[in-house]
This record gives sequence, C-alpha cells and structure tokens, in this order.
Amino acid sequence: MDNELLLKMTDIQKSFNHVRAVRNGQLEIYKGEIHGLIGENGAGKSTLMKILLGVHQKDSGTILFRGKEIAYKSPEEALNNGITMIHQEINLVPQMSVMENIWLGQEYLFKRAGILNRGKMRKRTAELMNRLGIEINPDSVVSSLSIAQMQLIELVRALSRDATLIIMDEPTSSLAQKEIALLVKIVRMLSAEGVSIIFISHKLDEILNVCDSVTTMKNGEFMGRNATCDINEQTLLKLIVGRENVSGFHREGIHATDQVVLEVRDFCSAGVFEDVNFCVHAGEILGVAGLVGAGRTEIMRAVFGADKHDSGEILLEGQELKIRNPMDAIQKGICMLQEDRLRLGTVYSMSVLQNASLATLDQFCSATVVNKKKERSAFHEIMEDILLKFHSENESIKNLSGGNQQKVLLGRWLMAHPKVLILDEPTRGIDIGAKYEIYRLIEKLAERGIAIIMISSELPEVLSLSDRVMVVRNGRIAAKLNRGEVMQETVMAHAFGINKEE
Amino acid sequence: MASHTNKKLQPEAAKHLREILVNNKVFAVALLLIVIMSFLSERFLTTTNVFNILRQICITGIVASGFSLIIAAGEIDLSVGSIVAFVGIVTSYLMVTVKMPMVIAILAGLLVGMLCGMLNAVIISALDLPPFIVTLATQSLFRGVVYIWTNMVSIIGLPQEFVNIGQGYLGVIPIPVIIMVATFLIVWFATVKTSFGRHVIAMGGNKEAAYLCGVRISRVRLGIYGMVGLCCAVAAIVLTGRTASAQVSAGNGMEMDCITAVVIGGTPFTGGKVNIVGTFIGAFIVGIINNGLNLLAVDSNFQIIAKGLMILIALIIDRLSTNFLNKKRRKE
Amino acid sequence: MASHTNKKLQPEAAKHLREILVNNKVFAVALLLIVIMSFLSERFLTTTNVFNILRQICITGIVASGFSLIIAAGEIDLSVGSIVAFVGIVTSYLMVTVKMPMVIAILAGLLVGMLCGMLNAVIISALDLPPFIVTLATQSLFRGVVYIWTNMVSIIGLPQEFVNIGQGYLGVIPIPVIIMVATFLIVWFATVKTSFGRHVIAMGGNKEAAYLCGVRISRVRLGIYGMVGLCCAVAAIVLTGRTASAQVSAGNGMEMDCITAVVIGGTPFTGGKVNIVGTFIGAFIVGIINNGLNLLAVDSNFQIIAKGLMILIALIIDRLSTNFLNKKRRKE
Amino acid sequence: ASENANQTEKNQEPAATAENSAGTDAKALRIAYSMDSLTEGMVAQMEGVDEAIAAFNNSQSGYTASIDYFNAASDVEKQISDVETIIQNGYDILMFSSVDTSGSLPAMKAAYDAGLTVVDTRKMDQLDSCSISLDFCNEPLQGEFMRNWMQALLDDGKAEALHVGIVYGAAAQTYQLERGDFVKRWAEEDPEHIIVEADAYGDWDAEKSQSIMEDWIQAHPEINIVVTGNTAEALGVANALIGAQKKETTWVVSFDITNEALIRIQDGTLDCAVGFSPKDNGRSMTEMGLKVFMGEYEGEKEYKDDHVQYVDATNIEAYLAENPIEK
Ligand SMILES: Nc1ncnc2c1ncn2[C@@H]1O[C@H](COP(=O)(O)OP(=O)(O)OP(=O)(O)O)[C@@H](O)[C@H]1O
Ligand SMILES: Nc1ncnc2c1ncn2[C@@H]1O[C@H](COP(=O)(O)OP(=O)(O)OP(=O)(O)O)[C@@H](O)[C@H]1O
Ligand SMILES: [Mg+2]
Ligand SMILES: [Mg+2]
Repeated sequence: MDNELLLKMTDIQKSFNHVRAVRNGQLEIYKGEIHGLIGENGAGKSTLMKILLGVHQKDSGTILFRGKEIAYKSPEEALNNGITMIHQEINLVPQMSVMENIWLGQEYLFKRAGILNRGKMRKRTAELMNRLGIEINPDSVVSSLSIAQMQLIELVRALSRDATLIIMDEPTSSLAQKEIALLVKIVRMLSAEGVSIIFISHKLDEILNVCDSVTTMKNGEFMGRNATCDINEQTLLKLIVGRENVSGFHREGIHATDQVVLEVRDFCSAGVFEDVNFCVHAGEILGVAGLVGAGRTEIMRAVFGADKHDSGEILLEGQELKIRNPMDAIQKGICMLQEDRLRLGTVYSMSVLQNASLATLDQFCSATVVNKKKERSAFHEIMEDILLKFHSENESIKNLSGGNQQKVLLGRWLMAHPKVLILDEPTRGIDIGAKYEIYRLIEKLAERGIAIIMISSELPEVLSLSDRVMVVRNGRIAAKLNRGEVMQETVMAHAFGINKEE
Repeated sequence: MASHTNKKLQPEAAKHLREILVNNKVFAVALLLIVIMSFLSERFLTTTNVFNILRQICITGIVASGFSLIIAAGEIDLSVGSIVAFVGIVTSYLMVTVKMPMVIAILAGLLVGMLCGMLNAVIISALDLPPFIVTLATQSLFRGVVYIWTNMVSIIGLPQEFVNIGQGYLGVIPIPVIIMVATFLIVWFATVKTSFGRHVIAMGGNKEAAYLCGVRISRVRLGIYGMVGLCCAVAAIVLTGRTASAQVSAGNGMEMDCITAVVIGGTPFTGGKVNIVGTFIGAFIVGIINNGLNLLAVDSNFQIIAKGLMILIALIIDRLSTNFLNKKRRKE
Repeated sequence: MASHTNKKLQPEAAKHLREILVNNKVFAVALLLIVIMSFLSERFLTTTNVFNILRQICITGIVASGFSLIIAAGEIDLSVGSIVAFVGIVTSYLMVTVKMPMVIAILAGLLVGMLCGMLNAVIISALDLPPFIVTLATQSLFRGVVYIWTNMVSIIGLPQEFVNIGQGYLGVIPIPVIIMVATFLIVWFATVKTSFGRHVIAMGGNKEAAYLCGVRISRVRLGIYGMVGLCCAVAAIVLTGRTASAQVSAGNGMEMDCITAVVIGGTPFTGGKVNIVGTFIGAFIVGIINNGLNLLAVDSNFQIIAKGLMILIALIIDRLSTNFLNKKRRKE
Repeated sequence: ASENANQTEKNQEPAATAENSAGTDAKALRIAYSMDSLTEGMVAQMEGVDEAIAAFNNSQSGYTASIDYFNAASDVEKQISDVETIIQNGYDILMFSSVDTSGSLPAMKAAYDAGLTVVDTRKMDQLDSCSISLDFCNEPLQGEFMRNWMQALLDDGKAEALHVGIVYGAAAQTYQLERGDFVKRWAEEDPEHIIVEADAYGDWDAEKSQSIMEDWIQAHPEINIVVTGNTAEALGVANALIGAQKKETTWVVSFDITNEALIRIQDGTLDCAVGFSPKDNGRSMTEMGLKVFMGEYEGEKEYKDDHVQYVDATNIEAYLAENPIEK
C-alpha cells in the first residue's frame, strides 16, 4: 500500500434542523486502501459520506481530497472528480433498462455526433459485467429485477466511472454469500489497482476480513481509527457499542410444538416457482435459505397474497384459505416484512409513527376514528423492544437512518400480533447491537406461539435462529433440514445443487 | 427556579410558533396579502368585504376541501365542475318540474353527486386506467347529459327557502360560509382523525407499500371520489341557491380553481401529504386576489396578468420564508 | 437442422410482434377505430379525408410532441396555449406592423417561444416551485400580455407566403402535415437517440437517482421546457397561417388536448416513460373521433357525450388487449 | 358481396340518404350549419331553422332539405376543421356563424370557393367570400340598440350621467366583446355623461358575475348601470344588487332575448335585453339561404333587416303577446 493520503476529513459537523447528525466527523483514507466505516444505526456514517459526495453541505469542518480543499455542491461535481458512491438505498430508475441505468449521467461516452450508440453501450456493459462476473441481461428493465440484482447493478455503475475513491454504503446488506464473495473479490482487485474504497457495513467479520483499516463512529462522533490487523471482533464491538461484553446469540434446542399453523400445498406459479410444499408449526422458526434469485421472496409474496399463483392451496390452522391480496392475509393473521424497504416498505411522506401503525390502524380505531393515544402507546411498547432511538415519532421516516427505518418496518408487523410472521431479510442494515436484540425478540415471539418464517441471506443468522431450515433453489424446495442436521456446508450444498451424499 | 423554567420556555414557544409558521407558511402569505390590500384600499378590511370574500370562495372552497384528498392520493378529478352542474340541474328539476319537497330533492342531489364521484372511482379501479383520462371522459359525459337534458336552458323559479341556502344569513354570517366551514371541518376530521385519511395519504405516498400493508386501494379510492362527489353536490346546492337558478354552464373550469387552491395551500401535486387548512387558505388567497383586483378597478386585461403574477408572488414568498425559517432553525 | 432453427425462430417472431403490439397497443386501437369508422361512413377512408384529419391534428400534434417530454419528466406545462397565442402575435406584429421580412419574423417567433418555455423552467428550478402553479401563472401572464398588446384585436393582413405555411400544399400533402411529421421526427430523435432523452426519462422515473448520478435536473428541465416552447412557436406559425390571422384567443385550452393525446398515446401521467409515436397516434385518435362524429353528423350535444365515451372506450380496449397479451406472454 | 357494393354505390348519391317526405322525385338538399358555440340562444335559433326547413320541404320546391349542425365551441381552429369536413362531405349550403370575423374567414372562403352556397350570418364584411351576408343579428348593431336605450335614460332625465360597470363575456370570445366595447367608445365621445367605472370578464357565468358585482358594490358605489354580456351574467349581477338592496337604484341590462330574460324583465330584476328573437332569426336566415340557393334572391349581397330589438318594461307585454314563452 502507498502511504499517500488521498482524503482527509476533519471536524465535520452537520445538523438537520434540530438533529445533529454529525458532530465531529474525522476520516483519513490512503491511496489503494480498503477502509471500513462502522457504527450503530444513526451514527452518522451515511451523512458523512453524503457530505463528501456533495449531496449534503457540511456546516463546518474541512475536507482535503488529493491535497486540495473541496466542498462539492452536487454529486455531479464529486463524480467528475473521481468520487463515486453506492448508496444505502437503491437508486435506480425502475422504468429504464439495466444498461441505461449503469451509464446514466455518462452517456457522453457513447455519443457520436450527438447520437447515442446503443450497440457500443451494450458492448461496454457486457464487457464490464463479464470482467466482474455478474450475469444480468443489460436490456432487462430494472423494475423486474430482485433487489439483490439491483444492488449488483449499483456496483457495476459505481465501477463504470473509473473513480479514485468508491464509497460503498452497506453494499452487502441485500446480497447472499455468493455475491458477497464476488463483491469482496472485486473490492480487492480495485484496491490492487490503486483505487481507495470506503466500506460501510454492520457485519464485523466482513469488516475485519475485507478492510485494511477501520474508522468507528458513535452518535455522530469519531471514535477511533484502527488497522484491522490490530483488533478483533471484541475490541471492535466495544468501540461501536461502548460496552465490553455484548453477548452473542445462541438459541437452545427446539421449541416448536407439533401444531401446524400454516401449511402450503403444491404451490405453483409458472416460470417463478413450482411444487412448493411446506408447513410451519406454532412457535417454530423456519429459516429459508438460498441464493440470490432462487425464488424465496417470490414464494412468500405469493403466500402473502402480494403476487398471484397459478395453483396450490394454503391452510391456516387446518382451514383452507383464499388469499387474493395482502388485506386477506393480514386479516387472517399472516404478515410479511418486505425486503425492499424503500419501494415496498416505507411511505416517505408519513411520519415514523404513521408508518409503524399503517398495517394495524384498525386496532386503534373506534368507528374509524383513530385513537392516537392507543396508537402511540402500542408503538412505544414495540419500539422499546427494538431499541429504536428517534427524535420524535412525528418526524418523517425519510429522515431516519437506513437501519432505523428497518426497525420501524419490523415494528410495524410486530404491532399486528400475527399468527404467522414472514420476515424477508429482517436484519438488513441493522447494527450488531440491535441485531441480537431482534433475534431475542423473534425468539420471544416464537415462544408466544407465533409461527415465524425467516428468509435470510446471512447463513449464521439462519443457523443460529431456526428450528428448521428450508433451502430454495431455482424456484423449488431443494431441502428441508432439521436443527440437528443444519450445517453451513449442507445448506450451501443444497443451495448450489451439489449434493455430497449422492 | 421558576424564572429558569420560564427562560427555557420562551425560546421553546418561539420555536413552536416558528414550527407552526413553517408548516402553514401559506398562512403568512395570506396575512401579508391582507396587509398589502388594506393599504391599497380602505374598503378592503371591512366586515362586509371579508364576508364578501368568504362568500365568493364558498363554491370553490367546498369542492376544494374534498379535492385535497384527490391530490393527496396522487390522483386527479377533472369532472368536478360537470358534477356540480349535473347535481344543480337534478335538484332543481326535482323541485321545479317534479315539484318534490325541497329536502328530498336536496338528498337526491347529494346522492347523485356521490354516485357520480363513485362512478369515476369504479372505472379507474376496475379497469386500472389513468384518472386523468377517466375523469376527462366523465367530464364530458356528465356535462353532455346536462346539455341534452336541459336543452341548454337554465332552470329558474326555485323556491325561496332553497334560494336562501345560497343567499341567506344566519345572524350576520352568510349561510354558504357556514356550510363551507362545516364542510372543511368534516373533511378535515375525516382526513386527520380517521383511518381513511391515513390510508389516503399512504396511497398517495407509496401505493405499493400501502397495498402491502393491507390498504384496499380501490375501496379508499371509492371513498375519496365519493367524498368529492358529495362535496360537489353540496357546492352545487349552494351555487344554485346563490345564483337562484341552475345554470347549465355551472362549474366550468372548476377543476383548475380547485387544484390551484389545493396546491397553493401546500398539498403537493405529487400526493402523499395533505393540508386541509392550507386548502382553505389557498382558496382564500385566490379570493383575496380576485376581490382586490376588482376593488382596485384594475383593467380587465391587466387583471389576467395580475392574477398570474400574484399567485406566483404568493408562492415565492412562501418559498423564501421557508428557506429563511429553516436557516434560522438550523443556526440554533 | 435448418428446420429446427426455423421452428425456434417462428415463435420468436410471434413473440416479437406481440411485444410491438403490447408497446404500441394504442396503434391497434387506432386501427380498430379506423375500421369501425369506414364501415359507418364511406367518406371516411378517402385520401382527402385522411389528409383532412391529419391537417386538423397538426396544431395539437406539434405541441403534443414536445409535451410528451414534459409528462415523461413528471412535470406539467399549462402555459402552452398562451405561448402559442403570444408567438402568433409577435410574429404577425413583426411582419404586418414592423414590416420585417417573413423569415426574420419567423425566427424571432421561434426564439420568443423558446424563451417563454425556458422562463417556465428557470422559475421552477430557481425557486423550486411546483410546475403546475408556475405554468398556471405564466399562462395568464403570457395571455394577458397578448390581450393588452393587441387590445383584443386579431392581427390580419399577413403576407400570402406566410399564410401558405398553414394552408398550402407540397404536391398533395398539406404543408402543416409535413411540418408536424418533421417535428415528431425531431422530438422522437431527441428522445430516443440522445442522452437528453435518457435524462428526461430518468428525471421522471426517479429524480433523486438521476441527481445522484450527476444529471443536472435544472439543465434538463431547461431543455424540456425550451423544446416545448419551440414546438409551441412552430404550432403558432402554422396556426396563424391556417387562420390567416393572429388570434388573441389562439390555443385556449390547448394543454388539455395535449395531455389527452400524450396519455392516450401511452406516456404515463406519472412520468418515467415516453412514447412519442404513441403521442402522434393519440392525437390521431382524437382527430378520428372529432372527424368521425362530424361525418356522422352526430347532434352537437351528443357529440360531447360521445367524445367522452369514445376516449374511454379507446382506453378500455387498450387495457383489455394489454391484459390479454400479457396473459398469453405469461403462459409461455 | 356484390349486393353490398351496390348499396354503397347508391349511398353515395345524396338523394338516397335524404328523407323523401315531399315527394319521391325530390332532390336532396343538404345544409350544414357551422355555429360558433352552442348556447341557449343558439338552441332557440336552431328551432327556427328547423321550422324553416320543414316549411320548405312542404312547399313542393322539388328539393328535400336536411340540416346538420357543427359546434366550433368558440375555437377558430375547430371551426376551420369543421368546415373542411363539411366541404368534404358534400353539403350544398353552409350557414356560417363565425367564431371570429378574421380568423374564421379562411374557412368561409374555402367553402365558397368549393361551390357551396354560403350564408354569412354574422356580417363579416367579406362579400366576395360568401353568397349572402346577413346584417340582422351582428354585434355592432346590437350595441347600437343598447346605446340608444341607454341614451334615452339620459334624455329622459332619469340620470345625470351613467356610471357604467361592464361585465364582458369570456376573453377568448373576442366577437362578443363588442357587447361592452361600445360603451367604452361612447365614453370617449361623451366623457361627461358616460363614465366607465370598472370592467371585468364574467366568463358568461352567473356566479362569477355575482362575485364581481359584490366587489363593485363595495368599491364603486357610484355605479348606476351594469352592462352585461348575457342573461346569466345579468342574473348574477342582479342577485348581488338585490342582496345589497341596490337593485332599485341600479339598472342591469344584457344581451340576448332569452325566455329567462323575458321572465326577469317581467319581475323587474332585468331592465333591458337587446337581441333578436333567435327563433325568428333562425327562420329568416334559413329562408334567405334557401332563396339564394334556389336562385330566387335578387337583392344586394349584403342583406339588412331590422331583427334586432330591445325589450324592457315598457314593451314586454307587447313582445310576449307576439312571442309567448313556451314551456
Ligand atoms: N435528511 C435528514 N433530515 C433529518 N435528519 C436526518 C436526515 N438524514 C439523516 N438524518 C439523521 O442523521 C442521523 C445520522 O443518520 P445516518 O443516515 O448518517 O446514519 P447511519 O450511520 O448511516 O445509520 P445506518 O447504519 O442506520 O444507516 C440520524 O439520526 C438521522 O435520523
Ligand atoms: N416483478 C418481477 N418481475 C419479473 N421477474 C421478477 C420480479 N421480481 C423478481 N423477479 C425474478 O424472480 C427471481 C426470484 O427473485 P426473488 O426476489 O424471489 O429471489 P430471492 O430468492 O428472494 O433472492 P433475493 O431476495 O436474495 O434476491 C429473480 O430471478 C428475479 O429476477
Ligand atoms: Mg446509513
Ligand atoms: Mg429475496
């Protein structure tokens, strides 16, 4: 690694109205360095990065980039000066194709006499994707992709710019292991080429494994900069949370009863999934594992009534159910947390409280008039469980950090007291401190007799929490494993379709 | 100790006031307009004239109150004016030609208005068509029915009690003003206090997310358009009373007046938010502008320019004051 | 082996055709209307009448071509009609009163149109105001200037070459039709082939994402509104020629006609997509409806209803066919 | 299929499509009426037109006439398009009530050049572009009548001076602006007696005119006569005046003699309406057109007639005796 200082941010401050998002931001990045940035939800990581990119303007402090003081007024300036960013939330134009999204803002590369050369654009896209080992059709429309695929497109787009500094704000939160491995490979490759990378993540092992050094933030303040070779998970955890011993999580034994709550029989949707049969018991946590695009989300969306299915039946407590839309499902006590929180979860124009109570509003109504007191107390009860810190329940959810938005959405469904709770990537973007709390919460819910289906791309999460694990591959159920037989290797083998036993 | 609390309280109160102003800055714009106008014409700030303005904004105001929900839900309704004309004709026809009792004719009118609105909703939902085109079509549909039914002849000879609804007073307050205020209160209540209002905003903010939370979009839509239809019917009754006749051209171009009031009032055209009080003030601002231009005897052609300019200036003030207040807030 | 390839290809081709139909189903609607109309009136499908229709949609068509971009970008422009009137007056004034050469007057008119459009963009961007209100204000602004300037008197006495632009023929083809087709081609080119077009769609689809990718929203907006202003100016010149006079009331209510053509044409009102060819067909469908109702000598009051109904039916056909085609596609 | 083709062939002959009420050998005569906009007055006029056609069809002229109406909805461009369709569609007579005297001219000219018998019902002063130009229901003439009626108020000493409020129609309908403009010209000629206090566009709308008048009552209490564009506007103005108890001291006058106007003159809420009996008007313009077509007309190309009249409290009974209000 060169010891050439590329970026130095000192004493950065930034407030939004009365919220002090960044109080004392410090960051040093060297050329070719992979630098981790960690901290709790709402610590100010994204804000600091957005200041660097020119999305937000700092209130005070200095930024030195390549030896010059900078204060970009818009992302355009930053992009033109070699800084790009993969944002925490997907930032694609859903109606446009993959290729058009990748080159958005850089069309001039393919201009000849004012005309866009789409052939050349497609060729460059294919080259780029090939080099990175990503297989997505450049011509497919973004809105038809899964969120993981969108995340990969964001990655491609960031790399298309030949930047000297790439900011990645939780690039792995919606990727499964295979894609993460790919991403890590790419990041290392870039670093070797002299590109510096700022890598934001809540996964400590990932930080320690990928990064050369790491900066920690807490409550908008700089907590320290360390080389990753000098620290371990425990010290890192202490830096983040401020306490020494944050217990990990481990679930003991099987708690499930043998009372079947939800049973899905012969579920089939042409071209998406087929022959799906499974059941969940009261008090059981059913983990669903698989690769990106395996169809986990699609199956569960169909169960929830958000998508149509062609054939098959759903039984709730032995009774056959007709679920035509999410309304039916929710009324019957089946709830689902969506994985795409920006597009399918949050209503940005509404407050934190309103977002949380949206699905359960009827509970707080008498003759359709909302009893705000009841609504608020139910909300606070849940939010204490989830450890969400926010300034005011009446604040727009848009102003929360990504992880805190996720907590609100999780809270939304906990407020519903469902019989069956489907969680699609429940801990996406949630900091480690809160993550264990949420595991405990899920466990508690299961103990109350709720049947829980948890889709997760984080295998450790699936392994430690689930009573049983169902592996999905290519729209089919590849395996159902009991707690005893669940091992990382077996799950992966089923997910990839390599069956060792045979 | 007490003084200490006090000291802490005062900036709090100031902050509070500022918050209110930021959220209802259109209120400040209205105040500013009032101040300017009273300097320009001493006739402006008289009780008579204030009631004058209020009475003049009643028709637009009543429809705009419900229209706020349409905009908040991210939709549009171009047929409001035609519904107003249609209900006016139906009610008057029932009273004058069929000689029904007034109350029944009014109830029938309200029902017709609501059904017209609901028809819009049903077509939009059932066929998943853009509201713009559907309501453009029903706009000419309802208007055409009015034309054919009446053969372009307005209906006159309405009973005096009915005319009173549009022209009478309760004490010093014009009855239309009371009806308008009542309508705003009801719509405000439905929007702010009920789950329906919440669902409307959710639908306008993120339709997909609302759907996945169990909000039945088509039912909410039915409610919104039905409510607007009802508002149109109420406006039609007030209007018919006010002009003492059911005009076939009533409500022409009303959708634009409504959108103007709603958007000036701070409900964004893209939906997801609603400000019913703002809509009232928006209608009031338009009323002040119209009234002021008439009071000052501005030449009719200059009025057209002046109206455009004043709307723009009102919005610019609104915007600049927001920026200013935000900056102050940040400085603290 | 060859036959094998063939077998694979055929369904491919069928799929392709279906794709084209799905993306341009409005085309099918237009065809259907044409078939129905030619059964109802043998005068419908004559060369003269087809050119008739084309000539009649020219003014709306020219403005609507650019208007597609406004809608695609998720914005709105209510001032188009006023710009048309304004440019008509400016150009005629320069020719008739100032006695400028025609070409210079036309160029001046085009410039004025573009600047009017850009003024909208500048106000919207600089003050971050809703396009609806800004263009509502400039609508009355431009129109008021026209009224005051002309004192409500149309300008007549235009040179014959100028009148020819609106009334003449090139061979059998009316000149306005040629101008319209050229406008559509240019706008289509700018939309589909240039980065500007990409940016417009990105802005309408996800403004935030476009901004974060370095798209300069205010510059794109300047381009869009300037382009529409230019289209308005072209339409104004054709219209002035066609009526052989510059009318102060020209272009009244034009924004609605444009939106109708654009939305029927398949560009969603919420933006993020654009279909320039669709807009042309949309304008054509409206033209067929108007022309057809006249040919069939439908009673003028019934025409109002019929027009509304036919727009609705056109959209319903469009929707049903989409559903049908989509289902077929899914089955595969 | 050949049968079908035959039928199409036949259909192209105008005679086959027309109703043969007057006799089997009668030729079809197709009339098109391009109207500027569809109003109550226009509907009444259409009744007169239909009557004249019925009379013509019973007159053994050798023709069977039929009429189709085209509504330009106050849009010059639409009127031109309508006339294009009319020319295309093989009509014999065009009755043309222009949206705008200059802007609608190309349409009228085109029809005339295409060989139609063109009746200009609005005196566009373009004698070489029409077969006959009728000068009996144009706006300047109506303005003159109204001016005479108002002059009488001064002459009779009912007022020292007229403080006028003008409520125009819609700005976009330039032809009808004359209904207010005559006052402005008059005020320039006679600034001592005619004072224009305020003017505004009422958009033909009762409610809007009512609001305008309410404001004027505040700001211009000296207004003693309001000139409005049509019955609806006059109604609104009168409502406002009645509400402020000022109707007794303020004249309200309007244009178009509609049934509603007559009723209002009777009950005293309208003081004068100038116009023409739209029905009579429709009848005579149709008769003129048919005469010209048949070659029976030998007078001047510009035909004057005194169809315009005023109705006020003094002559309402007489008027109603001749033109009873139909239900
Ligand atoms: N636009 C905004 N308006 C108001 N407050 C904001 C805004 N953006 C961020 N904040 C606040 O700033 C603080 C820092 O947020 P930021 O998004 O930087 O956190 P983060 O470290 O990225 O958290 P996470 O890990 O959850 O993404 C939070 O308290 C958040 O509520
Ligand atoms: N709306 C859609 N239209 C068309 N195809 C879709 C749509 N949504 C998802 N797909 C496709 O369906 C497949 C299954 O996606 P799904 O989201 O269910 O995967 P998953 O197993 O949940 O993986 P992950 O959520 O981790 O990406 C993917 O290949 C995706 O591209
Ligand atoms: Mg963040
Ligand atoms: Mg998924």
